[in-house]
Amino acid sequence: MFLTLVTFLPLVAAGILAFIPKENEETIKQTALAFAVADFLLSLQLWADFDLTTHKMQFEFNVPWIETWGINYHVGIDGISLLLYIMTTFLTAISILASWEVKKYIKEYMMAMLALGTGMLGVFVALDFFLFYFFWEFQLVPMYIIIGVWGGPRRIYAAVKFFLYTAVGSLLMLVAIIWIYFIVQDKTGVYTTDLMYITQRLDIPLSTQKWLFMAFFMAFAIKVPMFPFHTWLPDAHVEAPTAGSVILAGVLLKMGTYGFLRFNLPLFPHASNEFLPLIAALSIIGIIYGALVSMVQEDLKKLIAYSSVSHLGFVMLGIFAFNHYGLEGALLQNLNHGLSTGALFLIVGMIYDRRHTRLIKEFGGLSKQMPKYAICFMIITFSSIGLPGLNGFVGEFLVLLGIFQVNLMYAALATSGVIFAACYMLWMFQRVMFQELKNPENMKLPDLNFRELVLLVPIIVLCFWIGLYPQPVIKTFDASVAHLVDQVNPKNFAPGGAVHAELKPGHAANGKSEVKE
Amino acid sequence: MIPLSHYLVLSAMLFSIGVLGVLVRRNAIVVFMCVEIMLNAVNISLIGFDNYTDQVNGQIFSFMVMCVAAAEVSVGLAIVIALFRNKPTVNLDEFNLMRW
Amino acid sequence: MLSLAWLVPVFPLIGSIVTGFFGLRIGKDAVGKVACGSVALSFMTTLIILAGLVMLPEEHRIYEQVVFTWFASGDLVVDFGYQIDPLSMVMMMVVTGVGLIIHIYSIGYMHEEYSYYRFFAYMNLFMCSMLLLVMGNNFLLMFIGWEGVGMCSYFLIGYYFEKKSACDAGTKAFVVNRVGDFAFLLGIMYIFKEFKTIDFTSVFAAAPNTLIYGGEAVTLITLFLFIGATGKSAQIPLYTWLPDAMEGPTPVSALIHAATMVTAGVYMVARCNALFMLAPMSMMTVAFIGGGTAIFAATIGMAQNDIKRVLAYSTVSQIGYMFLACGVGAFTAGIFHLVTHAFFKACLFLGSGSVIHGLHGEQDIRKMGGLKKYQPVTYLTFLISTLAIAGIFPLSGFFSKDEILFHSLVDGNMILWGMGVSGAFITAFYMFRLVFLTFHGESRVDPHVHPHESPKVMTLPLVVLAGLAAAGGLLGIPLIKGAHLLHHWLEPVFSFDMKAALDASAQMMIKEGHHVPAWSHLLEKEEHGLAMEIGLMLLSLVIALSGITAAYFFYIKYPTLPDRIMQGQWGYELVKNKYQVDEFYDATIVNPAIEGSFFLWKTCDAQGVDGAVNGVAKTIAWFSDQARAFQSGFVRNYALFMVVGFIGFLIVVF
Amino acid sequence: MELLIFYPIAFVSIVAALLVVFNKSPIGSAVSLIGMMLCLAGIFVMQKAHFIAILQVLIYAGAIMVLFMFVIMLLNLKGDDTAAWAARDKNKLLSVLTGVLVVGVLYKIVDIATRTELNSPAPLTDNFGTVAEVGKALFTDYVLPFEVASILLLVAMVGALVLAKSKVD
Amino acid sequence: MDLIPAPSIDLISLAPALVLSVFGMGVLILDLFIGKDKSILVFISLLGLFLTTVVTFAKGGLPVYSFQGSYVVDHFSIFFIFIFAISSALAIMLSVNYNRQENIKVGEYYSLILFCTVGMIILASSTDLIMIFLGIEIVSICLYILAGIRRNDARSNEAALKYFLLGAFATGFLLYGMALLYGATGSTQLMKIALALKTGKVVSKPLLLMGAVLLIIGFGFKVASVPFHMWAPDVYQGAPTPITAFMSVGPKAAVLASFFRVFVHAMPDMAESWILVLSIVAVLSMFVGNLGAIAQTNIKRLLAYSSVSHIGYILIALIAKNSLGSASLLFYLLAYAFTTFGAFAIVIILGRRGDEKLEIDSYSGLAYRHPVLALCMAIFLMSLGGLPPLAGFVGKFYIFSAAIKEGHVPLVVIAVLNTAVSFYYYLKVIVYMYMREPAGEFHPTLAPLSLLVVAIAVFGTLQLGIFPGPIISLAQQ
Repeated sequence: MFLTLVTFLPLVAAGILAFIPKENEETIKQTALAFAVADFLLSLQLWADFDLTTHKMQFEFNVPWIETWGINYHVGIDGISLLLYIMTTFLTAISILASWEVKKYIKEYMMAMLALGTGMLGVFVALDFFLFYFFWEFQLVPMYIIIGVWGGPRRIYAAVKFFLYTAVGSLLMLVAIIWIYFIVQDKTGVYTTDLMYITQRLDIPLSTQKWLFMAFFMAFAIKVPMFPFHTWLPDAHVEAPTAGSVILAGVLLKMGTYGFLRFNLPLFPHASNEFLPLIAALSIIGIIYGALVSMVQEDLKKLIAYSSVSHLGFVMLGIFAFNHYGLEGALLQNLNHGLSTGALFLIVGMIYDRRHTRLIKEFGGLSKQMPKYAICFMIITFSSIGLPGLNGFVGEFLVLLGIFQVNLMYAALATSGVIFAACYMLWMFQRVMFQELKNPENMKLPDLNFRELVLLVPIIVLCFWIGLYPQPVIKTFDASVAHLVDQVNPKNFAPGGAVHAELKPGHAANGKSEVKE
Repeated sequence: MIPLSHYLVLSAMLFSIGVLGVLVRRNAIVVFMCVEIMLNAVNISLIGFDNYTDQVNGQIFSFMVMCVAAAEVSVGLAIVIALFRNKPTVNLDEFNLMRW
Repeated sequence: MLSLAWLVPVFPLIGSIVTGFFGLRIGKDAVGKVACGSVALSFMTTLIILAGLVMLPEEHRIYEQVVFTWFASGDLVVDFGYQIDPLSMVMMMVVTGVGLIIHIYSIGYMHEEYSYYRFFAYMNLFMCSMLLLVMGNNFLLMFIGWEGVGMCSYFLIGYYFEKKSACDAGTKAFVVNRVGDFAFLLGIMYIFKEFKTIDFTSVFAAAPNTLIYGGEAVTLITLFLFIGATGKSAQIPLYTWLPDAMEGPTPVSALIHAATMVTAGVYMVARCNALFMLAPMSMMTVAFIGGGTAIFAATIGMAQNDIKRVLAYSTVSQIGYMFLACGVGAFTAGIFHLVTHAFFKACLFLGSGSVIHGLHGEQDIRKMGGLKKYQPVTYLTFLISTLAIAGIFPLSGFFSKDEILFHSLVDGNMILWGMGVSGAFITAFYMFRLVFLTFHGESRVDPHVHPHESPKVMTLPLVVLAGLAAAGGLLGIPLIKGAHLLHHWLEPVFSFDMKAALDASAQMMIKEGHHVPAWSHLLEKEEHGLAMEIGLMLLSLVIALSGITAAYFFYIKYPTLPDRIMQGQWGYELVKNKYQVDEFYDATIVNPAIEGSFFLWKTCDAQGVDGAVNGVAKTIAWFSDQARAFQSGFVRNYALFMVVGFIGFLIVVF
Repeated sequence: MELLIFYPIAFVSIVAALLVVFNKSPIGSAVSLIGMMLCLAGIFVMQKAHFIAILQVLIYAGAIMVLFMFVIMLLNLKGDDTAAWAARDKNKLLSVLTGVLVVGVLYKIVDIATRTELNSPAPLTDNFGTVAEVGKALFTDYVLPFEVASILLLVAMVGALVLAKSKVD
Repeated sequence: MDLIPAPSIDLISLAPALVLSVFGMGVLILDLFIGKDKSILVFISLLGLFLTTVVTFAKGGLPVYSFQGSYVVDHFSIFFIFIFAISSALAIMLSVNYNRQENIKVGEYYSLILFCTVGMIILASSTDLIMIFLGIEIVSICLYILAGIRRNDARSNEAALKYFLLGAFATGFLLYGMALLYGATGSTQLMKIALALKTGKVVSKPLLLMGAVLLIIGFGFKVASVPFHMWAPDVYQGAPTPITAFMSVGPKAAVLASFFRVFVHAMPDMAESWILVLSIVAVLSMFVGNLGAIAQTNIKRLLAYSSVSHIGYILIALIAKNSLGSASLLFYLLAYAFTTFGAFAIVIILGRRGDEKLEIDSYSGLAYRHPVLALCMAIFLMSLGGLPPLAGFVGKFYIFSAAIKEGHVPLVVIAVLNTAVSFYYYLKVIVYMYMREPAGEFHPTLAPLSLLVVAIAVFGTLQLGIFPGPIISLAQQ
């Protein structure tokens, strides 16, 4: 119940905002921020109460929703989702604060932002296929509106592309969900969309697994985005307002990787193993390709967007290493990417607010004019590069270590990403912050103000924290990851495709009902 | 007795002529007449089947068809008249205000 | 006492934070004091630790201190822990000691700078990272330091960030280093795969029983590690960043690009001696790359006109010697040279800094000359260090270099030795070329510039370093038994039981069903006479002297000769242009990468991948137009379509 | 014997139907249509559906066709189809296609009809097709359709009124 | 002369149709005695619809067959009557203001809607081909008239003419199909047809197939499925907007009910042939509907094409031909009713006399002038697209479930891809409303009844989307 409260609090807040007259801009902003921060604090409480020793879902809440179909409102959280969840509340708060200077339709903006919050949180806690899909699609709309209304000049193109691209994938997933629904019904005679129940019982031949895997893969790979499906991302990032980009990079992309962890791996372990070469190849291409393309970008946001493609390649690779290091690395890298790329977008947004351009060639030598900005930018840049001691490194290392256990070649190719990361980030940093301060327009730029510092400092602190002492974070993953590793271990499924022996009848099966034919 | 197939063939031929008429004529009223040919053609089949199975359904059906035809004609011609008031033509090719 | 170890990197870190964040508020003096003070505290703590270590019995001279678990995943546990043993002790001493001196020097050298605080923040941060590098008890902690120093190096090279060349150099340094790091990371991962741990002690202890002598695993691991080392230590093929790194302020060059950071590779190879010893092929590679770099960089050094660049190439070359030593198994010699090199090269750099300072930023030796009368202290210290690097008895360089040459012949082969010796000749030549052109002869200084001696805060460090450069050789006096202090000190680290390792490998191979090759010859040690050693010493001395003489001949006696001879010679041009290696890399790697990336972006991404996506959209739009076109508005067309549909269905059904 | 009557009537009805389609003047078409309907009434008689045959004459040929004629006269439609008919040439492809289509349909239907094995109707009961028989069915088994048809006619009446009344509101 | 035995007439079964007919005639008569103000007629009509719904539940012990098995009251038909009542009521409510604005002062208007509803009820309850034919004709004739009711509007006329001619043409096919079906099976009653098919007492298989194909054409035309959809955009555009909304929901639902009965109930034993044809129709409908809609600039035409594509989805429910299929059909139609009426209500509200604001670009910036209207419109469009948590999504989910259960995965994949395409044009409208600056002024006619319709539609859309449970249970009976 508490989890539900935390999940829906932003939506409630959005509802409350609707009743504040739109002239009271300050009140609107403050209310929105207050709710977002409150939500963040409440979500921290979840972490405090979290039991690290079990992979089971916690804070579960399960009530029938559409009884005739066996659809439940089933939420819960485990080590895999907990920190993503908290990061979502965190970034929502950050994004709202980052949007303080939004000029037009501030009320609608804040409402969209908060509604988006609930949508994203829901995705991470939903333990029912239907509910998951519900949230998965639900969050599209506010994001679409945010990009489309408050975005840049090509915002409509970007927003529509974002929406359609994601929709195509998720609709295929819908087909797969329904398919699974009937497979389970055939096998157990129970109509249910309960994820926990299905995960334990789904036992399907490899050929079917492959199809289903592909359907889910499409949905998540587009969201991640993996290599050939990534082109919506640069457009969306470039056009989205700052906070939109932060959320997009910080949370939305994570929903894709989360989907792989929550659905593809446990549900189709055999197919996952079969598809490993393909996904590894795509991830590696993504890593290198993203980095190379990023290197020659002229627009800062586009550069960061492509760098996301590269970073998410690491995450995917870690996931498909199927071992403890890889998975934990991937999860950690998820958080890291959220923080550092989110912060990079904030940073770019700050300079954009001042100069109304993001073209690299317009800048140069800014560190002289804006030393505080330079320091923040520098730290985040290095965090993104994966400098040890900052957050990026541990995750990246674990991912690489994980994939190394699988295949030396994969690891070697992926590791080359660290070289390219240095290339594009540093080259960009050099051209923006270093060199001569030539452009007269840049000579009177004000340094960061208090609000902007408040935005960046927490992220920077987190970067250092995760970089220097990630143990609390990794521990949170531990039990769930261990379980997941077990699930995808080829030893645990028979050649025919049977999943695992762990079949506890009655567990998580409440609230299901037979459908009368 | 005349075999059923004779009736069916006649019915089919008349129906096709009706279809052809709808396709090739541009005068709304003539097109409508062609529709009537089609309905009539069907009646032959209906009663032919009746004949074959010794039932009354077909005749009732064709009775209803006549009702329907009458109703359609009254409405259809009313439409044509209403149309003609606004635009004095019944040439179908001149009615494409709405397209694409 | 040893438990104070964790403090050593903490002091500079605090110093860095204080100077970095509050530097502008507390003022320049305070910044200098804080920065130097923190390093001094570090140095003193190191001394205390040294004392503690010395007091331990020899075989127990290893102390591990785990501060906290950095991260753990599955069976991977990475501690944030320190390892104090003789090898890291040596490094800590060098780092904190030389570092302290250079910090003090910097107070004077950087005094005019506005962002003085920034400089010291970076420098302190560098100290912290470097100490982490040498003190870490596992590969990843070493890697933190490894990357940390790289980052600081990046910032310090790009310290004058308004100069594009400085920024470029910084970026280049970082990126090239990353190439090395890439391999280093792979090495670490490989090690973990084989050993399931990355702690130094466990890995090295388990190595002989885990890896087969000369096997694929160990060879790959060591090669990966060595590639990492070539990046950091500027060896072929990744040396190109170091000369460019001279864009940084001179103290930086002295500290990072001469004394400490660039030798980290040597440290790492030496640290992993237990692995390298198992991989003869890698050892050979190390030796040849080292020897090759030594002579290659030296030749480039002959034709450079920038005072710092000459020194930079000299550094590359000297590190080559260190690798040569490591490659032939003479790790002690390598470390010894590392130490002495730290002294004399730091002194040389600081001296050159003093010269530049005195000339208000002039770095071109063609615009110097005759400076010895303006800058006597600088001259003297510079000369001492030059003699040391040239290997003149009894200065430090003589001992360390000679030991390397000796081992390269005894444990290596004639080719390696030949490389070393010819390198030594060239070194002597170009170093004296530098001295002669800078301090001797006619003054070619720009008349507007009035050279002057540097302030005390700069010259004092020079003197200290010169003293060390002169006396450093005492650490490893050859020939006399027991006088080689360093050898004795490092014994516990570098004692590798080859016989046991081979036996273990043989057993593993038998277990795996492989044929065990004959390894017995590896254990035979050639006995060499004292006479040979002395002979070699004399020979190298002669060579050094001949190099100096040559330089004298060319640059003092007949100053016009070089130009006349060299002008238009392709060999000279080649050397002068640094063998066109940078251009080669640009043409084969950098430019294709950038052009390729543009291609990927503009063609593959925009037109290919995105083009496909938009193509789908366009196709749909096209179909949409077609679908619309059917909707002609004519009733009869609609009827026609119905009939067409009807026919279609008939065809389908029947 | 019956075939001798059937064929001529069928032939005439087909010709009349074709005339409806190909007659240039609407009046001509209408007259041909009446002819066709009368022929069909004959066919119905042959099928012993006397009641329907009567209705065919009364309602179709009588009431409905009169309405047609009336409207044609009212709107004074004549000849303006000729130009349109000529314009057909502009769209030759379409005409050819149409023709082919219709022939195709025809072929198919005829094919199916002849392939059915229903060659001889069952012997009919005596009162087949009589007014009494049909009327009885209409008021017992088919009373509902009959009533529904009344609604249909009511609607049509109202509709015709609404659409055709001259007052422009 | 022997008397004809009095037929057994089950008035209770007939009650909904009877009540409504009475009200229809009452409205017709009352119209003669009142003046220009027709609002009393609205009230009476709504009352009639309400009573109809009430008496629908009069019959117990379902299903009940009456009139020799040609009329049935079952859950299926009751649910449909419910849908009809809602759609007619909403249409009438929408009409009030629209008629005032467009100066349509025809009292018969309301009675025609009521009679049309009677036709729909008959259509949905009939299990006899003759009845079905008559039902379809009642519905069609009412619609011909209603489409052309703006007599002095050229578009309205043209719409009526096109609809009428093509409708009559299609009626010919339908009739022929019924005739052949009758001929092949010897009965016009669906149950007997099913029985004949089951026992193999079919006179001629080809004749049957031919009949089925012809029926598909007839029904296909009435529900506007490709390739018999071409009237739909033109007629939707030309007809008065409330009628457009009405047309795209109620009559379509009624025809679908009958479609379902004829094919799924009467011809399950020759399913493989008609499933093939229907699959083609469904796929074509989806593609042509969605592709056609993309290029539209007129909101009514856009919605028309969209409704074509929706027929494509709905036909999947027929193809599934299982119990889930019928339930999903019901649910989908109800969801579609709410959503479509909502969307058209907004269209009507935004228009005013002489400026109907039918071009999509006239919606530019609506969200900033009338955020609530824009939000409602967005909800309806997204529901049409099938986005959770809206009714359209649950409906689609339901239909896809039914199809996947029968193994029609490729069909469903095509459907979802089409859904994705459909998002494009729904989004286009939203883009105009939300992402463009206001181009002109808006003068929405915020009539209370129209707003009530919007409110009901929003409520229905959300209710069916978020808590569809009760309605699903109802549909599954």
